[in-house]
Amino acid sequence: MSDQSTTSTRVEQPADDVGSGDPAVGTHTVDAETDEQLDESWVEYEFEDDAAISVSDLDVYYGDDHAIDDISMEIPEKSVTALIGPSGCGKSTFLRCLNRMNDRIDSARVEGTVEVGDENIYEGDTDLVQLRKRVGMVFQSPNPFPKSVRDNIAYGPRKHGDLNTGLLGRLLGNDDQQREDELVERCLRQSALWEEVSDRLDDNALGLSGGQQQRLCIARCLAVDPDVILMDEPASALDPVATAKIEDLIEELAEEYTVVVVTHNMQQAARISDQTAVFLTGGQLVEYDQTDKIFENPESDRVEDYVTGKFG
Amino acid sequence: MSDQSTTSTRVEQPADDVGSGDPAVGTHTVDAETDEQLDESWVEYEFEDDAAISVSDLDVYYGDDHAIDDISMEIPEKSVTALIGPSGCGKSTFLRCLNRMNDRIDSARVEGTVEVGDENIYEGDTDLVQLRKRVGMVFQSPNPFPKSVRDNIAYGPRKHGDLNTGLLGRLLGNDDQQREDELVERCLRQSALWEEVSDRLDDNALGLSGGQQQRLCIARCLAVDPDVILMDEPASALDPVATAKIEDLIEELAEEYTVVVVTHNMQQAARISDQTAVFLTGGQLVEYDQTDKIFENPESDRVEDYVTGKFG
Amino acid sequence: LGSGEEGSGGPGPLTADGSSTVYPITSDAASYWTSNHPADDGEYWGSNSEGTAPGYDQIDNPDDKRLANYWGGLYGFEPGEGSAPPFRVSVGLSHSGTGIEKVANEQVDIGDASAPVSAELPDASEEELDKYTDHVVARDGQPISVSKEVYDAGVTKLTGDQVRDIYKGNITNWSEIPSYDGPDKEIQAVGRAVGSGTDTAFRTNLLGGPEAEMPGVDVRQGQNQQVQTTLANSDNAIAYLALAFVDQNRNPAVSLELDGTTYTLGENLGSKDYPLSRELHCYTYEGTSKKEAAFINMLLSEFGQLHFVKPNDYFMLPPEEREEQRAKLPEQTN
Amino acid sequence: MSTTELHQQVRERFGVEAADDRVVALGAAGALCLLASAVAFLIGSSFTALPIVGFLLTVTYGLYDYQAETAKALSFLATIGTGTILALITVYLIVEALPAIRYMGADMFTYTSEPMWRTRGEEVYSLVPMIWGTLVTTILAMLIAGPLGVAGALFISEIAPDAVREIVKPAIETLAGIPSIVYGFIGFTILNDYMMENLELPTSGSLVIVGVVVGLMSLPTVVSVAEDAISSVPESMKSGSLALGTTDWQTIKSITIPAAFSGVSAAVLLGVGRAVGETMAATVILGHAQRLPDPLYDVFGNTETLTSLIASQYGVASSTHMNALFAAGVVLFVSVTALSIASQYVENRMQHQLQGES
Amino acid sequence: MSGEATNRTAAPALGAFDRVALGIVGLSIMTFLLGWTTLFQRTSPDTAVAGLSLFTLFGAVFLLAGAGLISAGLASYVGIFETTADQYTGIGTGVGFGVLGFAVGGLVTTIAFGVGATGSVAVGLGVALVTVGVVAVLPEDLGTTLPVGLLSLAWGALLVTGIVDASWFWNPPSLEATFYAPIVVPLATIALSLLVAWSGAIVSEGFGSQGRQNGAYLLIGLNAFGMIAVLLLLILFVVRKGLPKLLEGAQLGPGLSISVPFVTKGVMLGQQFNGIFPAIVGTVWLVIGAVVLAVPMGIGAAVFLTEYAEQGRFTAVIETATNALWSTPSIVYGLFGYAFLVPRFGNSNSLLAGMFVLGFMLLPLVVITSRESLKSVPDEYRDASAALGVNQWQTIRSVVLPAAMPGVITGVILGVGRIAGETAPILLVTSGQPFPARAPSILGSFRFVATPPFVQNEALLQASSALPYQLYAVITAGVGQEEAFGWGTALVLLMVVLGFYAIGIASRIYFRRKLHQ
Ligand SMILES: Nc1ncnc2c1ncn2[C@@H]1O[C@H](COP(=O)(O)OP(=O)(O)OP(=O)(O)O)[C@@H](O)[C@H]1O
Ligand SMILES: Nc1ncnc2c1ncn2[C@@H]1O[C@H](COP(=O)(O)OP(=O)(O)OP(=O)(O)O)[C@@H](O)[C@H]1O
Ligand SMILES: [Mg+2]
Ligand SMILES: [Mg+2]
Ligand SMILES: O=P([O-])([O-])[O-]
Repeated sequence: MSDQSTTSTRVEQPADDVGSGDPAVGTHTVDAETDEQLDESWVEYEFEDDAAISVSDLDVYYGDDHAIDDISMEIPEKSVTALIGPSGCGKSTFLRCLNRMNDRIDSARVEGTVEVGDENIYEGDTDLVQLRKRVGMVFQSPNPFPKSVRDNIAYGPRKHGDLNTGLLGRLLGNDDQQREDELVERCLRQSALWEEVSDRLDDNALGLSGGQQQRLCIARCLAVDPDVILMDEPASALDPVATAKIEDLIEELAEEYTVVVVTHNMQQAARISDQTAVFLTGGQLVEYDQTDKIFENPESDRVEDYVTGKFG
Repeated sequence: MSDQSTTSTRVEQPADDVGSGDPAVGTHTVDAETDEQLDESWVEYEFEDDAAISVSDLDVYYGDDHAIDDISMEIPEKSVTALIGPSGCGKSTFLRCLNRMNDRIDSARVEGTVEVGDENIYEGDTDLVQLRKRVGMVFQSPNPFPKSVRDNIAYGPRKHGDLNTGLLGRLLGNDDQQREDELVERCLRQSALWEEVSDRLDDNALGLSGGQQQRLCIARCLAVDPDVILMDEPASALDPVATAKIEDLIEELAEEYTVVVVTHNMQQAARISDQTAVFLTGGQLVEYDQTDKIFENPESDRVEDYVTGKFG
Repeated sequence: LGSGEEGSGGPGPLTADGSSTVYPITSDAASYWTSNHPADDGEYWGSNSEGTAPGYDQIDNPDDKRLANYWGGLYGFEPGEGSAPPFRVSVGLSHSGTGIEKVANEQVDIGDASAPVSAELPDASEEELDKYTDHVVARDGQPISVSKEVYDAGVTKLTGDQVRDIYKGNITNWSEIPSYDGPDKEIQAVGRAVGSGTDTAFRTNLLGGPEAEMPGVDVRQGQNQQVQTTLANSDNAIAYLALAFVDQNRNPAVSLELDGTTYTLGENLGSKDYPLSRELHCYTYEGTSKKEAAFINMLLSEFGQLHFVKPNDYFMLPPEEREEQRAKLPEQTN
Repeated sequence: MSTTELHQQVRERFGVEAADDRVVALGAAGALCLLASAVAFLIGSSFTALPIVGFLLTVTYGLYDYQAETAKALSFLATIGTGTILALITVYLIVEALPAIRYMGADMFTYTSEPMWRTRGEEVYSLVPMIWGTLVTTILAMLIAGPLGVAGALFISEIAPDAVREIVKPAIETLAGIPSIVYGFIGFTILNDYMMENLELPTSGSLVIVGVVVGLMSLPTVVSVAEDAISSVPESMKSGSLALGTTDWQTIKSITIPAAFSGVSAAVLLGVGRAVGETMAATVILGHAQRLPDPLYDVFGNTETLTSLIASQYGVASSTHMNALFAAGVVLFVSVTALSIASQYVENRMQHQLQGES
Repeated sequence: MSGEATNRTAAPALGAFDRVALGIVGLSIMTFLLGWTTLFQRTSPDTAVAGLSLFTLFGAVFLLAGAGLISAGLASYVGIFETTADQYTGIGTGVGFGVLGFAVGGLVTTIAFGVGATGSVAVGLGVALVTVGVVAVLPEDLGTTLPVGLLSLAWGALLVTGIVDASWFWNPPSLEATFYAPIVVPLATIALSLLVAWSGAIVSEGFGSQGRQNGAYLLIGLNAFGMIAVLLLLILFVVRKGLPKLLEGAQLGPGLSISVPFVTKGVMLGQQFNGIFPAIVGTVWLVIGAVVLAVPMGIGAAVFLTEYAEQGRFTAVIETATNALWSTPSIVYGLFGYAFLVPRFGNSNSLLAGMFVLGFMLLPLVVITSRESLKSVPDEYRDASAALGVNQWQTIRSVVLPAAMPGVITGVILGVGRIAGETAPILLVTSGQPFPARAPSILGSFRFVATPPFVQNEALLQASSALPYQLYAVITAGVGQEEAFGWGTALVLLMVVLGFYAIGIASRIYFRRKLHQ
């Protein structure tokens, strides 16, 4: 990335973070070194101290298709980061890099580093299971399993061996039924669904409404106790009422979790996010800043055109 | 429709139109009679004299589902009318009523009248073939036939017996080949596609890009010489560049045709339409007015919230 | 599952397969065997106040054993539990060629055949043929049978030459037969599957050898039973088949004039000099086991002949021949 | 290959993440056992069961301790097994058929002087009459099942209202379930009689009866496969045509059928496959005369089909005769496999066409 | 064709036009049905309908219909009625009539003038060419009515004048068959009725695209109706023939005990009612064996191919192989089993060999349907599970397989329905006694021994009957005397197989509904 000329993406890093104890963050000094050249308006925006995720020099190819073009950015902890941009610009691809869901696409090739906590997840021996437990994901259309509400939520913990509620558990006497009940209730409460489904925990989840299903998917994700939650257009398949509920929920979740949300809907990004990254075609990150800044006074004209609806 | 209380839909009818020679328009006096009760801001908006389509008391049910709730509106000739509203509010259903494509859905039941020109298309013996020739339709995702570009455009006229270009025509000597060539060229020019495809008229249309395909579908629709063109989110599956082309095209088409466009994208509606109808959930028409009015100074708070992105 | 289920234990079943001509005999015998009637039955086996099964009085059954227990016991088989026989007998239906093939492949214990193995396997060596043990259990006089319509139209008698010509394809229409006075009608010459004993015997006895050509055959059926059905369902058919399958009302047998003698069913058709008469065989392979012997011994007894051969319209073996055949069986245990 | 390399390979093949020698050992043991039992079975040894028990033990232990790896290995084995069965059948059929083909040479498929099939004395095994019989019955069957089947498919997918479709579709599928022997029974007892009586056929059993019966039997196959193809034409294409003011029938003729053409052809090909392979109806209806009808097109005559030849003669056949039956089996197998591959190819082409890759 | 000119509702007299056309359609459907009843000998040429003998009635109807069609076509042509007829009839219809012309021309020359095959083909071709040429360029209203009308008049005249009457026959020199009027007349009537109905349907909608649609839909609808009729007739026929035997000796005992000897007894001496219990048990065991063999293996292969293997040449080969296996004729499996399996399974026909052969036949179907349903499990489920950090096997086991199960189960049930009715393989590898007395007792025959293979089951290694074989046995062992027994067996077999199909189809509908609710 030959900086200034081609891209206006900058990430302000507090000076005390540069070269600090955290080696992972320290290596990404490309952005830090350019700090001096930033104009006033940039300096005003300070990311929080701990970057939950830092991405550097990320490129993704689908076969010969260059879907993500040399992106570096840091995603701060316990806040909502929105990714916006027109269709096909690589938002979903970028998001899927953060928990290596791209591994599931045969043609996808990823270069660069993504650090979650202080571990580069693209290093050889990363344990995918552990990674995905830490970085949960919610998809565009609600995709609960065709099982009961309870089974949906307990699914992850059971598979990870954290809950023994099967026949075996019961036979061995170390039945975790009570722990499971607690977990289910906690997750459903966190995802603001408890009131609506507490009396039908054993019904098939496919019988819920779309909005409820999506919140169930969030609850299911919370059940494995992640640090980061990735959401790819979580409300685009929902009606306005359900959308409003999901938006409220996202804001609440940010108190405890790092949330990264892709959205098509600029108003939504404006409403819910703390910082916003604007992708434009070609997989480039055009601007990344505090949400207010992006929507009120963006650096780049293209971003301005885009957020005011002149384009896209 | 118990008017005032339940709906804010009003259609201003110029006084000289009430009870005028056109019996079809004359029968829809419900709206006309309520004119007196309108406040100032309404009176300022005058639809053109000739309503190409007038809908009154339209209800649509899917089984027991009430998808369109007692809608009446008049769509003026040679202009672009946009239908906007959140997902599932019945925009597509409404649109499909205008050329009776709903007939293809077994569970759909339509009540009320829709007049195209001066004929109620829901009267017993309406000839669907004639109706659909007059009211063309362009769909959300481009759906060219798996035939050559030329065959796609000539398809309608050939089926209607207006072109004899088959083997028989050639044998009998009254070959319409030249007329067909002219038609194909005219339609492709009208749909701003001629430059791009003139040298591959005999290639399979599925080989075109998405945007080209969509313009081809518009050309195909023009070839049967319709009065009205219905478009259901014609650009939602396209990239921004193609979208821009389609938008330009729509504005041009409105010089000759009556265009009704459903769109999800409010900016798009603002850019291209002359009047806008806002549907909100439950199949109700909440407001219908000149586009500027709707976007700058809507009557209803809900509409205001919706168009400013506070909601939906 | 219900009561009809077989019990377990005991020796495996005795299996037979082959000739559809012999099938009625062995199949009836198997049914009797499997039913294993008690000695106070009187109808099927044994004797009671109402009667005595034919041939039973020739049998020395001091312990009043059930049928199969008795015949099995002669060769040392223990009675089955309850009414179960000492071992089951299962008889398949195909034709002689299959029986001879299967018995040699040791797929069955007994190969039923209505033609001698030497005719069935004309290419086989002496050595190979020696492995078969031939048990003749009855005699058949193979009749020529026609459709009822043809019979009624006057064809009650044919000469050997006429039959030969029909099967050689020289005569193809009934009107070419002088005695026929019906409407012009093509002849449907029905044959049996190549390799069936009936076919082999017919070729050998009438056409000159087991490999004689029969270009006149229009339809070949697998089993005698099917030939009978075809005859009954047609109005223009002729066929050679086994005695058991003649039904004068559906497929009557015609008299056959051979070398100046006329052979008629019910008169002299079964006589030893009737050229189409033949022996019905139960072949065993590489010796005869006790299991096989127990069953065949029953067939060769007076009781067996009266119950299984006679009712099926075959000719019983005279006592001295039966003794000859019995001599081929292994020693009885008691 | 060094052990580490082997480990590496096994790990890649079965995704064994934790390098664990025991997994590899277990896999090797299981594979060995299976191989042993396969060999034992092929040579007809009575010890086949021993290695199978060993294999089962290995699998049980594997499922207990290394479930993911074992499951993957088992599913791989199942795949190999499926392939092996096909290979076994193919190879065995061909090997068994070779002696007869060698004995007859090309005459097996060209020899037409009487007798064409003689199993004794100077043996002759010409498959010409059987191939002809199969061909004639198949053509007759397809004359019935092709047009009627496609029309039925159109009715179900395009014309019938929902309520009618709900009845007609399962009913026609059910028609596929009627066993061929039932058709054969009806054909043998009723149709044979009827034809002999009313058409004065000189022989019982004729190709035309088999053709009609087999046509009826392959009808449901054609209907359901063609219906799948027709209803996979995207609704948007049909709507596109209708919105231009064409009638439903015009849309069917000009859009739906051309778009589904490959799929419909595939359906007919599959139907042909069913007709070629139909056994019992032909076996019980026909009169098993291994000769050509005269004149060739006399569909009221009697001859043999490849299937009924096998079914009626397997019992008496040995040596070359048996090999000749296998040759008939090979002809059947090859033609039906070719039909299946052709129909698959045609169907794939339809998928591509609909995606604009023509 | 302008909008106004084509607006048929403007022409008031069209009611009459419609009515005539609908009358013609109605009459021709009547002759169509009567044609079938005559062919099935439910009605005969002498049956009197409305005072006319049947053939005369046919003739009268065709004269009437022919005249009606021709006048309707002419009326439209000269403009007495406004219709939407196209300018030309078109090549398609022309070719259709050409084929008809070929058949009619060829047959008429052969029958009437005794011309040989070459001659009639030549004449037929001539007639065909002329027909195509003329019909294609005729205006549509004439092109769709005149040929049918003329043919109809001709056939009507032949029947009414008695040139073709009940005693007419044609004995073609080269075919073995003789064609008698009681067969030929109904057949020709059926075919011509269809044509007339088609033409009448076109007329009734005033020609044009609507008319053609009407004509085509009528024929397609009749075809569908015909298929259902065939199915119902077949089933009813078997039921009517088989029910008396099935219920022979059946009793409704005290309480709820029902005894149906036909399905609970074998064929035994001294037993009042014989039955097919052993065959039923045989079929049950065969099906169980095949399922046990094929289902785990098939699902396993499908899981590997869909979930683990990279889609490439290997999967393509296996896919081709399974498709080929699926269409391989059953007799080929039978032959393979007879020559390969039987010698290895105790060297006699056996249940076990039957299980293997049927299992082999079922296997490809299980693979195909399992693959289909595994593929149709949305990737979202896999993604969702993967995103929770669950490994692939657990995802397959806990999410993918359960979601695919409905499809697999349905497929297996339908497959079982098919193999349960297979005859050829059973005939070759399992059959023994045609009319057994007792059923094999598999469960009771397990024995443990000290030498390999440690477990023995004699019953498995013995021949058995099965329902389809039982029916075959009736045919081979003499339909004459035992036909009723055969119909009873056919009925039970049909009940078993159609039962499987009904369950399979019902479960598919059930699962689909459940998914959509
Ligand atoms: N599985 C894939 N294989 C090949 N190319 C892909 C794949 N997924 C996405 N792409 C391509 O990568 C580019 C970026 O796609 P991506 O889905 O990330 O965009 P997006 O911003 O999420 O778009 P949208 O808003 O439509 O979801 C696009 O050009 C797309 O065509
Ligand atoms: N074929 C159908 N059968 C039953 N219900 C339907 C059908 N099509 C639409 N509906 C229902 O009717 C309502 C209106 O649907 P419609 O498609 O008209 O909405 P829309 O405004 O076009 O939404 P979108 O913006 O998502 O296209 C919805 O509740 C929908 O679920
Ligand atoms: Mg995306
Ligand atoms: Mg819509
Ligand atoms: O007695 P056969 O069945 O072989 O003729």
